[in-house]
Amino acid sequence: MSSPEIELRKLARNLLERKVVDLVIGYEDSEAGVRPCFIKEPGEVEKLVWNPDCRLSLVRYLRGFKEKKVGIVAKGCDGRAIVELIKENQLDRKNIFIIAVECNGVYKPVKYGSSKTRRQMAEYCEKCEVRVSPIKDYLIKSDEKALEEKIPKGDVEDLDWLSLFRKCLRCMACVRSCPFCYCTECSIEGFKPALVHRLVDPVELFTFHLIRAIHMAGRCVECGACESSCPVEIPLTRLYHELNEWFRENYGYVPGLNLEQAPPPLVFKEGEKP
Amino acid sequence: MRRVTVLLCTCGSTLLEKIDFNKVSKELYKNPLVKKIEIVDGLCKANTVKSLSLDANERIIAAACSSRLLEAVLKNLSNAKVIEFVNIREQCAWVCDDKEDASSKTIRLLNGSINRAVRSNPPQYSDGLKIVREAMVIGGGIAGVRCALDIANAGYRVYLIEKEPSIGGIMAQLDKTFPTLDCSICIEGPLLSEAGRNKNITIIPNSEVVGVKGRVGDFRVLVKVNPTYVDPEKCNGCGECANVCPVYQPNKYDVDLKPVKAIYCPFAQAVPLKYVINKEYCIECGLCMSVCTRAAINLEDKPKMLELNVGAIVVAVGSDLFDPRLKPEYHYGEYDNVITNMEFERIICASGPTGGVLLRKDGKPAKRVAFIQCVGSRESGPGIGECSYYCCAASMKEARLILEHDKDAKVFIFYNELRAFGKGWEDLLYRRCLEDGIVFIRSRPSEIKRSPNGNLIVVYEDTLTGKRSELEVDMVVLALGFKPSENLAKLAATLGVSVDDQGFIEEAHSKAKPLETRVRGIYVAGTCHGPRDIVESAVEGSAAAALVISLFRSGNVKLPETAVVLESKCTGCGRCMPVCQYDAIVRDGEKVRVLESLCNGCGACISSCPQEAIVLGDWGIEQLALQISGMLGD
Amino acid sequence: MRMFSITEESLKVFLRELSLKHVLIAPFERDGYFEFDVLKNPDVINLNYTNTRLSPKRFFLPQRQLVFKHYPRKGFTEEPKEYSSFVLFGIRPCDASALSVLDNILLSPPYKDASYENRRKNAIVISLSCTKPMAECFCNVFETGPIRGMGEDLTFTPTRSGFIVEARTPRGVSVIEEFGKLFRKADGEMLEEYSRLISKVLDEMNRRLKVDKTRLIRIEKEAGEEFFQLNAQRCIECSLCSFACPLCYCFETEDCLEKDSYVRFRGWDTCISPLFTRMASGLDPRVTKADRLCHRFCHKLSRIPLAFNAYGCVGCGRCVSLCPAGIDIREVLKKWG
Amino acid sequence: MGLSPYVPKPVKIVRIKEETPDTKTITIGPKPFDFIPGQFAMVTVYGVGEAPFSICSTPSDNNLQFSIRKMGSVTTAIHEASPGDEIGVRGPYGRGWPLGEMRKRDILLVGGGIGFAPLRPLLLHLLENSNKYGRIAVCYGARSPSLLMYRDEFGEWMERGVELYLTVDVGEGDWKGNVGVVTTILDKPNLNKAETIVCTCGPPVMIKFVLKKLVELGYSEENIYASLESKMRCGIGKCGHCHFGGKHVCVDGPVFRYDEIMELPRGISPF
Repeated sequence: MSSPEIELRKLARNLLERKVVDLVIGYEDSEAGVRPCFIKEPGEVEKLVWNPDCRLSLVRYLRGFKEKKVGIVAKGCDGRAIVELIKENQLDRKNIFIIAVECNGVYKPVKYGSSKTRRQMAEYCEKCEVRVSPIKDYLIKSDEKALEEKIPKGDVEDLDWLSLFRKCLRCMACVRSCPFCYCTECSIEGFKPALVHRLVDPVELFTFHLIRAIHMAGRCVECGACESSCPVEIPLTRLYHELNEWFRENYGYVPGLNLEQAPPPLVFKEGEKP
Repeated sequence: MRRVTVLLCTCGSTLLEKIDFNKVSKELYKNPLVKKIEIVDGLCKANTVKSLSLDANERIIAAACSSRLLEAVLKNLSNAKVIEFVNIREQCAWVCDDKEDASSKTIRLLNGSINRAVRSNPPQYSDGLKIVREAMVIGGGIAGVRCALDIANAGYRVYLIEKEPSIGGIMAQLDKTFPTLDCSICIEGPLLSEAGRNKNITIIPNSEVVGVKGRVGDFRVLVKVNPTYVDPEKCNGCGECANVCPVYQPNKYDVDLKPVKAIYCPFAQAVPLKYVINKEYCIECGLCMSVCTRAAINLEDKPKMLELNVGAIVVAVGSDLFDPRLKPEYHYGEYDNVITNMEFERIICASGPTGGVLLRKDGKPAKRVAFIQCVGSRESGPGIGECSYYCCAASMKEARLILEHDKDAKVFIFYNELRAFGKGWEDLLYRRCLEDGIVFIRSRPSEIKRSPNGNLIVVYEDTLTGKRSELEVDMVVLALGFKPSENLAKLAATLGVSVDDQGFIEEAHSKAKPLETRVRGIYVAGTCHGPRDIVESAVEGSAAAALVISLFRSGNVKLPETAVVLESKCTGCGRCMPVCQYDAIVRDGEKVRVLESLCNGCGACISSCPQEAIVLGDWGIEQLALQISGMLGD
Repeated sequence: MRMFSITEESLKVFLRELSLKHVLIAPFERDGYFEFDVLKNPDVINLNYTNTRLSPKRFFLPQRQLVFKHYPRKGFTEEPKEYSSFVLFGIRPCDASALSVLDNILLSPPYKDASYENRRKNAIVISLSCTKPMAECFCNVFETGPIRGMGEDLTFTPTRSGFIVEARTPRGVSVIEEFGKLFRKADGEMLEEYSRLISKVLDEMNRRLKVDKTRLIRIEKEAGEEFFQLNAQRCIECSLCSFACPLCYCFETEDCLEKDSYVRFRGWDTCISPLFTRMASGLDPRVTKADRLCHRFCHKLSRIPLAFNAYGCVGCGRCVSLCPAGIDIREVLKKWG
Repeated sequence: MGLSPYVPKPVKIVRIKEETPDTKTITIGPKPFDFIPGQFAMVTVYGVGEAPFSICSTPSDNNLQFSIRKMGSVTTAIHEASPGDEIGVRGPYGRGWPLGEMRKRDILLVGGGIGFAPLRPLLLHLLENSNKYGRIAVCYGARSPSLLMYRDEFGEWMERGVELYLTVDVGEGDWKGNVGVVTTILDKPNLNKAETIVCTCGPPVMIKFVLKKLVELGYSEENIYASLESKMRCGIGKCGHCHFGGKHVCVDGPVFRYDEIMELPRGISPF
């Protein structure tokens, strides 16, 4: 057991015993791999783990506990997601106890039937510049070095997005795992005929991903939840990263870094407002 | 299942040669949503429409010319609530090269509209909303005063908001008006005092509009009244206070040329004729308080906020003049005798600082005077790009005033294009000027130099002869162009009206709706929407008044459909709120809600909502997506 | 005797000839994962694969398929045409078993799912036994593998000296007859190795997870709220488990407009979605996530067994591996089995 | 193939009648199939969608009728249709009312609002064959008098010997009848309770309280039947939408006996 893990359990026990929080959302180990867990009793804290397989962002669960005080294990990207969501009125800072864990990157998941067994660091973690959550109530430092494995990088244009999107099953795992997809009804799911039909049409997959990419632009914190959940491994974060870069260049905005800075689509400069 | 009737208009057979109507109707008839197709030769004719015997509940696609004309005709004659218009004349027949292209474009556009019409619902108007039959006029210049008087005389209350202590505007500062050289204040003065006396007009001087809420017929305007430190209810304008005041200040009315006391009345004909204190200069010695028999002075005066409920607003705030310092080659503010035309007006005015004698700063009379036109207009520099309208006539008028005062004076006018297009301008101004020996030089002088004796030397190239030369004069008058006033952008933003690329207020339509803005119930008059002269400003004041009166007489207003937030879908992310320029979206618990009275149905919020939680009539993703897919043909 | 053998060389010839005569769908490797697709060149077939990430059910129940096209002007309704025959080579016994379960459900009288029946009728399914099951696999629980499945026509099992081939259906026998020269009768030694292999692999899997499947019927009555509540908290309501499952067959329909016709499509749906049971009136008999999750497991483990005498799970382990939230059907098996 | 059970048969709308402000009864014909009262059919509005509706006309009628309340996209589209329009139907599906059980017995029909639609074919069928059955009583309630369906037929029913008890939640206009939920009139019919077959349909809440009340009043549990509703896509037990606790509403229902309803998981079962 690593020392951050010991520290995490100690903290969680403390928080729950002193009733600082009603529950702690963290990761536990199971036969099916590392998965989210919801610790309500101090006795359960020994379940908590912290390792490079803790990849699914826990932030999306926060909205389910709106009235409760929740402790959450947050990587750098998760913290950034919380920042953005607070700005979008989806979360209340005072109900969240952020247990920031210093993150050295997570492993790319090895999925069913993979021919590869070697563990690799996820590509989006390499681009990550924020290893610790920008807002936090407690910081657990890492005692390990960053994961070494490097993946050759490519330009976003190099990918054949059309054929990548064609693989998409529209299973919605990207949408459902994303901390930012909090719409009560996704644009592409309603009953009425809309831009994207409910049943998968190969052409509309492209529309779906473009709609999603545009909704993510300037918001995505590149936590990689979508990409790691994707059954056909569409490198979605690469696409969103590119859009984020555009935002950074044009508006100087990097999502999730500070609570004060309003997202560019919400700000009208002098004379810009019609 | 709704199905549609398609009316194909051949436009009196003129479209036959560009559109293959048989092919179009054959193709369209494949579409299962089409109930019937009628080819007619003039949908704009009452007989044609009547012969179609359309049902009021029918969904109709009118493929013809512009909906501008047809909408009224079809809606009146058929009572149909859902009509989609497809302009196959301008958009297909006239722009496509060959018949095949035009026909296939027609088919595509129609297929899109068929899809749309099937999903459309009859529009819902909220009828009979209340109208507050009181108006607000912002700005007390000639346009505003004229407008306020006309509305008041029709029997409606008017609030006249003026930022200065007195109404009057630029016209009150002028000496004479062109082309007839009548005394300016003698014309405006009676109007001002009439406005002051009119029981229906409430003049609120020293005030500005800081907030507007509501919609046409029911605006709630927040007005900030700045302190004047003299209670206007008590002040009777006797002037004792000014007599004892020990401090002088430059007077804005006299373009800072003639100092007045810190407690002052801007000019003799001011309305209201009340004294005010300029706190920047006041030393709070209290002398005025000691002499004021009515105890009108209160040095502790604070700004007041008023909320006025009005049904219509007329913006007549006027404009500012170009700042000549931005043209360093003319050395305004640096060389003593380079003056602006507004300064000239005050100097030449009998009640002005020199008692009407054209004197230089050094006290010598100005015998040789040059006018430079188009300073800050018709240029790509710091001024406005277009002609400033009034200045050719004004300079000619001023040139003639010089000669009226001093027959021996020599006047030169440096012009670019002399524009004397108004009534009497050619005869009363231009020809007289020529007869009087005023020299017109076609040139935009490149520089003004100062000679050792204090005279000015205008450096120019005559563009008619191509000759470069220099002209020595005693005085140079710069004919300044208009520019949008300093606070116009802020006011426009407060009101929700738009400004054009020059910064003037933008009309709803420059020709069809020249005095309406894009906010229903807010009208515009005078130079705040572009350069004008006095006549035109007054005309617009009256015209705007007519619009206000017709709104008040109409009984009720029909409001557009308003946006509706679907509560079940709204996540309260708030992205719609900054987008709404009418501030019609407010937070309601964790979600947002649209204030129906404020919403103008512009639809900006809809596009900002990531999950289509805001709907506005038939402009939803459903209709648009289907229209697009119909056009694309899948 | 329905046991045959084929050498590795002959297998290559068999596949090549198969691909010439039929549409051949077989596994190959792409981007680190295996998938099935129509192969023109059988050389790319990779027989050392574990299993495909997504199940081959899409060849029988496509994610989106036409139900009908109605031409109102012409007044007739067009249905999809007869599907052409194809050979599905190399699917794992668990996935093949899923087909037999689907046969039970979708082809049960009085109504038969015509398009499924048609595809099924036109497909030759050849399975490839698992000799090295993956960590997620638990086909031993439902006896749907690892060596023999239930829905295949032919079963190929690799041994040291080539493949044992078992003809499971008359159609399988006819394939053997068609390519008779490539197959030999399996000799005793091979058969011995075959049965040794079966017990060896089965033992290995039983050591990992052994459940009495007949006891799973209890889940319907004893569906412990807490267990499902706990997992529902985790569940993010993606449809991955259903989409990856080789026998999740629930479908949704959708009507569209085309240029000259009205069209209806059907395609995969998932009971995990909150829209699954919501009626137009807004009534929803199954509101909570826990109810939906419970339904999914109950449907597979107790309701299908009660109604169709087969289990709604074949133990392929896809849902276990792919679930982003780590929801594990094996926990259900352990708890109630 | 031509044999797909999912393909509807196009039929023409013959008549449309406005039943209540939000409900219309459409008549389509000629009837493409025979059915048992209580069965339903899948109705397709081409290009919009398909939904299950109870058949509300009598089996002896040459046409089919459906009473449809405006709710979602399909029902809205039907409300916008006009006679002569083409819609698709397939069916009949599901288990109807237990006609065999009813022989020589008293019968009580309890309906709520639109829920009377599946009871109407039963009532008409019983009246047509009244010699085979005992006394017939109907308890029918709606939110307001204007929402009572088939009002113009009430007189005829009573003439033919039906004991009709009406109630509304909120009275309006010249309503002189009972005000209150339908359970308040369940004790009025004078029937041999132990032997009476009760058939009920309505919103889930109503069914719940009606079933409770019926048992309280002494009706026998094995004689009580209710028709349930659920989202359906196929109507023939393949699509999975109406699968609840081992039962398909489309195949095993929509008519369930009291004990079967109690067995169903909560949600679909009103209990």
